[in-house]
Amino acid sequence: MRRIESGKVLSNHKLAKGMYRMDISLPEISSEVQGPGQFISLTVGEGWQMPLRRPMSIASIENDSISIIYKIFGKGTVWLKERTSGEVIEAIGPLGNKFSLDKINGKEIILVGGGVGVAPILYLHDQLSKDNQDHLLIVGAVTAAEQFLEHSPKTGIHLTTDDGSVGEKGTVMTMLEILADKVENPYIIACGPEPMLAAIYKFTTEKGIEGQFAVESYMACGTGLCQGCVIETTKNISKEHTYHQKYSLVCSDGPVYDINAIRI
Amino acid sequence: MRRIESGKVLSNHKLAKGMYRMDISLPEISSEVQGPGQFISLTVGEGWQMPLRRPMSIASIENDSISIIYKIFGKGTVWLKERTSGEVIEAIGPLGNKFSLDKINGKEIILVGGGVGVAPILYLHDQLSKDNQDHLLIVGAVTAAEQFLEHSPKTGIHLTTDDGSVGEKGTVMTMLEILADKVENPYIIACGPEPMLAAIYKFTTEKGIEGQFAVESYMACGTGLCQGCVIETTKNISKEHTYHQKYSLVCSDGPVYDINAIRI
Amino acid sequence: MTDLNTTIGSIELKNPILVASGTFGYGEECDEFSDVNQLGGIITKSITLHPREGNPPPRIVETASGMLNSIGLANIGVDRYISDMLPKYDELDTTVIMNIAGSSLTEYINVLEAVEAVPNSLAGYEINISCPNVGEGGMEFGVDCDLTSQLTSELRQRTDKLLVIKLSPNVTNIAAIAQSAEAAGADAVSAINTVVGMSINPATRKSNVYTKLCGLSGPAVKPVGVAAVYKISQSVSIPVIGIGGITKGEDVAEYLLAGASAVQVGTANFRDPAAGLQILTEFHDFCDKNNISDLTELIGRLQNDT
Amino acid sequence: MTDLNTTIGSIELKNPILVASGTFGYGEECDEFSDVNQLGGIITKSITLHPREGNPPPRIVETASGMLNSIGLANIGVDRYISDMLPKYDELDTTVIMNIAGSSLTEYINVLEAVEAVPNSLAGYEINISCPNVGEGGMEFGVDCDLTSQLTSELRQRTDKLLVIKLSPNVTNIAAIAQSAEAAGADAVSAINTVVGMSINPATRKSNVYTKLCGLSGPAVKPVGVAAVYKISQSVSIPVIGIGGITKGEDVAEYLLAGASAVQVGTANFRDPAAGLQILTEFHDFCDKNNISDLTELIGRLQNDT
Ligand SMILES: Cc1cc2nc3c(=O)[nH]c(=O)nc-3n(C[C@H](O)[C@H](O)[C@H](O)COP(=O)(O)OP(=O)(O)OC[C@H]3O[C@@H](n4cnc5c(N)ncnc54)[C@H](O)[C@@H]3O)c2cc1C
Ligand SMILES: Cc1cc2nc3c(=O)[nH]c(=O)nc-3n(C[C@H](O)[C@H](O)[C@H](O)COP(=O)(O)OP(=O)(O)OC[C@H]3O[C@@H](n4cnc5c(N)ncnc54)[C@H](O)[C@@H]3O)c2cc1C
Ligand SMILES: Cc1cc2nc3c(=O)[nH]c(=O)nc-3n(C[C@H](O)[C@H](O)[C@H](O)COP(=O)(O)O)c2cc1C
Ligand SMILES: Cc1cc2nc3c(=O)[nH]c(=O)nc-3n(C[C@H](O)[C@H](O)[C@H](O)COP(=O)(O)O)c2cc1C
Ligand code: FES
Ligand code: FES
Repeated sequence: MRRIESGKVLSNHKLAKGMYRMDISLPEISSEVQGPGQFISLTVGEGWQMPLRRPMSIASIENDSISIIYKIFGKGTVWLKERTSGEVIEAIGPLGNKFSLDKINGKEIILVGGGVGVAPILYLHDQLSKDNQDHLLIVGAVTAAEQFLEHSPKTGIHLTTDDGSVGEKGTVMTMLEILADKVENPYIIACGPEPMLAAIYKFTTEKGIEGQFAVESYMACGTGLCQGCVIETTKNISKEHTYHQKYSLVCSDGPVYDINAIRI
Repeated sequence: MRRIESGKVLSNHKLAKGMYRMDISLPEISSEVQGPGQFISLTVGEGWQMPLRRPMSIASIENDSISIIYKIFGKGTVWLKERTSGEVIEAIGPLGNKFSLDKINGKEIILVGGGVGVAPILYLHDQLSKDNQDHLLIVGAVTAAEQFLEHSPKTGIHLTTDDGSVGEKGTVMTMLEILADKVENPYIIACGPEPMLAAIYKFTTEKGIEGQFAVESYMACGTGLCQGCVIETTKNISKEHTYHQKYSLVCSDGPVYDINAIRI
Repeated sequence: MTDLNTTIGSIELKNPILVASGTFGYGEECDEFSDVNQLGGIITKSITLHPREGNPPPRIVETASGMLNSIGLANIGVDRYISDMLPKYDELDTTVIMNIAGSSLTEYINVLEAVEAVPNSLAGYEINISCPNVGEGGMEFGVDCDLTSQLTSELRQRTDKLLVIKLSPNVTNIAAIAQSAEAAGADAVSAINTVVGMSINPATRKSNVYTKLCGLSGPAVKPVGVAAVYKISQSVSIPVIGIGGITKGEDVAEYLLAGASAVQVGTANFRDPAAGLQILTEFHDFCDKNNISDLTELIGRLQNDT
Repeated sequence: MTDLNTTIGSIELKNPILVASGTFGYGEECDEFSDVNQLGGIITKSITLHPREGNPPPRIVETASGMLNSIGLANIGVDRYISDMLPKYDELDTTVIMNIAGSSLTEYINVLEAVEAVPNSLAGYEINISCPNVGEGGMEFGVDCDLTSQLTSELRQRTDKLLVIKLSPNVTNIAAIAQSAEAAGADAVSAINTVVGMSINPATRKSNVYTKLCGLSGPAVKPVGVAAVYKISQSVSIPVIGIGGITKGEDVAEYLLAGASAVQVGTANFRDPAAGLQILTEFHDFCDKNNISDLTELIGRLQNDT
């Protein structure tokens, strides 16, 4: 069940260039979380200067708190950055669906995260690791300053940077093409900026590889009320909240979709 | 000359119930201040949620800093209350005119401050005290919790409270009528809420007593641009900035007026 | 304790706070957050004759204290509304008003007739003649007195239920349109729908919303809504329902003083799906604090001596 | 370095940022804060035939991201404008445009003729047909195509200087009014003036502004201004000057992309009398960062593939 909850900021610190992590105490919401892919949405700013909440993927859950990893983008994320421990933030969640692992059928999972798309991917990575489920993780960024994980190909963690300053030089695509070739039966789960998803989309479609995307979309409500957050679908995926043939509500039926169910 | 200046909050603390004092380091503006009655105007809030600055009388000047005394009234003053030392606030000033002491001609000055109207009155009180100029001070409030001075009739400081919890029981009018009767040639300088000024207005008009008011009015600019802050005048006071017969700009020609020059 | 009852035509609302069309779905999407039965009423999402996919994304963007939207009347169409939604409304203990949109006179009539033909517990209809998002002409009714009059009287002939005409602020004279609706038999008018607006991303040089022109709502437009209600209520004697930028209890009082008999909460539901109830509580407190015994002491009671 | 020159009719502005009428006085009130000569231009406060006291207070109130005003065209009248102000403008090194308001066709004509009769350095006139605050009829011109056309052509016959018609957003079809102005010989149109709004203090039950109905401005109305400029620029070929809620350099780019050839900064001057220059600096940075060599690369260059 979704809830609205005011939670104390437990910590809020810089992870990498322009990237921050905030832990918020949200016992009610966290007790309802079903898994990686789901998100919460935060009220930002004073009064109604910024009327819309900011959706943020759940990056991890620990005890009663939820962590998000966010990138400074505009006014709202600047405001988030300025919060200090002890301040109270208003959240709604858990929203949306989760990655569905039962579709994987023994294939080898490659997780791909780019930019702030790492948040739900890291949550999934942690979960898979806990379940001792083998998987590979690719995390891309422009330069070393934006990476906060350790490049560790031995344990399956592959960083890429456009300038080669850490990990492999290139984009996540460079690495993905290599790894997808290496493994028998790859299954790709990705989240990141649109150009990255578009490239993966093209790649998987051409190779006939299956997978799932967690996508982003501009949201007014996050709760199915506004019909604002639609993404175009390739087939009538007729999910619970979608009465459309052509569009799906990312906030309620997404943000996780089979790669071939949506148009990027 | 008026200036725009960003200044550090040096301190911000509660003086009494609902009343706060903030000291802001404003070397440029403070070097231009001409005297009590003048005010500064502060940007409040993030972004443009609250587009208009908040005018605040100068309550004192020390070294390079300006103090204001403010009452929690609405969103803007709540925001001010939440500022902590070290934060930067944007001010414009000094604005408006000052009390003109050369009109007093040896009469006995009675200062009257009600509510936040104490700010410019305290500044004037301090100045007169430094100049060893005799004067009486009446400060009114509803109850003791709202007073932050010490009742000290011997040194000419008379507090009043509606409930008698400190100083004289009654309004400033109770005290003013007594004191104005006692002194030979009273001259009244007052600042406070409209009902208080209206009562003083009636009293002084009936008794033929002269004096000055510092008034408040809703301001968009504080700098003479908007024509928003007018007060009705009784005669064409034709000040520098006033091209009207009927109205005067409180921000530029005021906020200090001879009692009989305006309609309250 | 203030009696919060208010009357719109023949309908008694238990309190003056409704949720606005298009901002609360079909009334069931968010029932874990609040008990809709405590609301004065629900106006359901605009329904057209056929299901509509709505406009391509992006459909929304935030602006200073407001938002722009161009949903394009995405809805399930009247058949599914009748089969899937109407039965659910029988269970509710609050006033449900169906909002109807159309791109022609016939479409409005067909939708209304389809619903009139089945037994249901709707209190009535709000007619959206003011949606600025539909190219085909939804807009035209709302800006023209004659069309408004014609549409209103055609619908009036076909229903005895509450008939509310929802007005557009994007006109020279909103009071004249309200008068046309009144003369043609409307029980009430509601105002405002969204204000035409637009937003461009200077970096990408693209419109932030697919249709370019779209509708502004939220606190930014509250003064526009209050002015519209004031002007309308000075010109008609049917009740006015105030809409636009309501986020707190005092906003309800502001609209009532301007002349509204009830209000609708829109954009605020997006931040908090329980906003209506929160606002109701605040409004109740306001009334108690101001010793208001019933709402006639507020409605239209703006003081004239400013 | 971007060339910021822009042309309105026969007038070259050194940059597209002007200050809006009624928000920068007569241009001299705040000269200690900024050098007005760096601005693209100044539009002076609306001038009427006779001096006007303006409306009783309260005249202004803050709203969410905006403000309402009803100054009531307080001004010194054309005679003192000619004697006291015009000589000062000779000294300035920026474009000065006089804004004229009136309550009748004759009044506009008389004001313009009085100024035309004396040598002066004005670049031209902006005609305020859109002030919502004056009861006597200032509003009527702005909402009617025929009156706009008549007023424009009467004034056109009497001046060779720049003639800009300033449009009201409070109309059903702002593009049609712009077309009337264009057909009657206007060199340019500017939009928007303030949006009709109202605000009530629920505690006192009084209007927060004396005249009740008043004009909304500031960031809250930026989407309304951008939409107006877009609609107008799609319908006329004379230049459009964009106004409404501009507070930063990117806002200027947004208006230009929507079709404006220049912009005016209004409410922002009240928070910071040097806002125009600040916005100019930011806009210059934006242009440099986006490798814009001159403004034709921005004006009307909204991308159509959203
Ligand atoms: C399901 C979902 C999960 C997300 N998870 C994360 C995350 O884990 N970490 C993170 O940093 N970001 C995440 N985002 C994107 C994040 O919501 C935006 O970056 C953020 O809202 C930008 O706000 P702003 O005020 O800083 O930017 P502004 O540009 O000032 O925001 C203005 C408006 O645009 C919206 N907006 C801007 N960018 C986006 C975007 N990419 N997607 C959706 N709306 C946007 C904002 O919500 C806001 O309404 C997620 C988005 C969605 C939809
Ligand atoms: C020359 C002058 C000097 C002042 N000096 C002081 C002072 O020393 N201490 C103090 O506490 N207050 C002073 N005030 C009043 C103070 O400016 C307001 O109390 C304050 O602006 C309220 O802001 P808010 O956001 O808390 O209230 P809100 O009601 O949220 O403010 C909304 C708007 O109303 C305006 N406003 C509200 N009350 C007043 C008022 N009484 N006068 C003018 N504008 C008002 C605000 O400026 C703002 O634009 C002075 C006002 C003026 C004109
Ligand atoms: C996302 C969104 C969708 C809307 N859809 C409809 C609709 O389908 N029918 C309608 O009559 N009004 C619709 N409206 C207008 C609202 O009902 C309301 O009139 C307007 O938003 C002003 O109120 P607010 O400021 O409280 O949001 C919609 C508004 C928004 C923001
Ligand atoms: C206090 C105030 C006074 C104004 N006076 C005039 C005026 O005299 N003549 C005029 O044409 N417009 C006047 N306007 C309208 C502005 O010029 C401008 O069109 C409007 O405020 C929108 O721009 P903004 O949002 O940047 O303020 C006034 C606006 C304000 C806020
Ligand atoms: S964000 Fe409102 S329906 Fe999805
Ligand atoms: S506050 Fe603008 S002129 Fe005085």
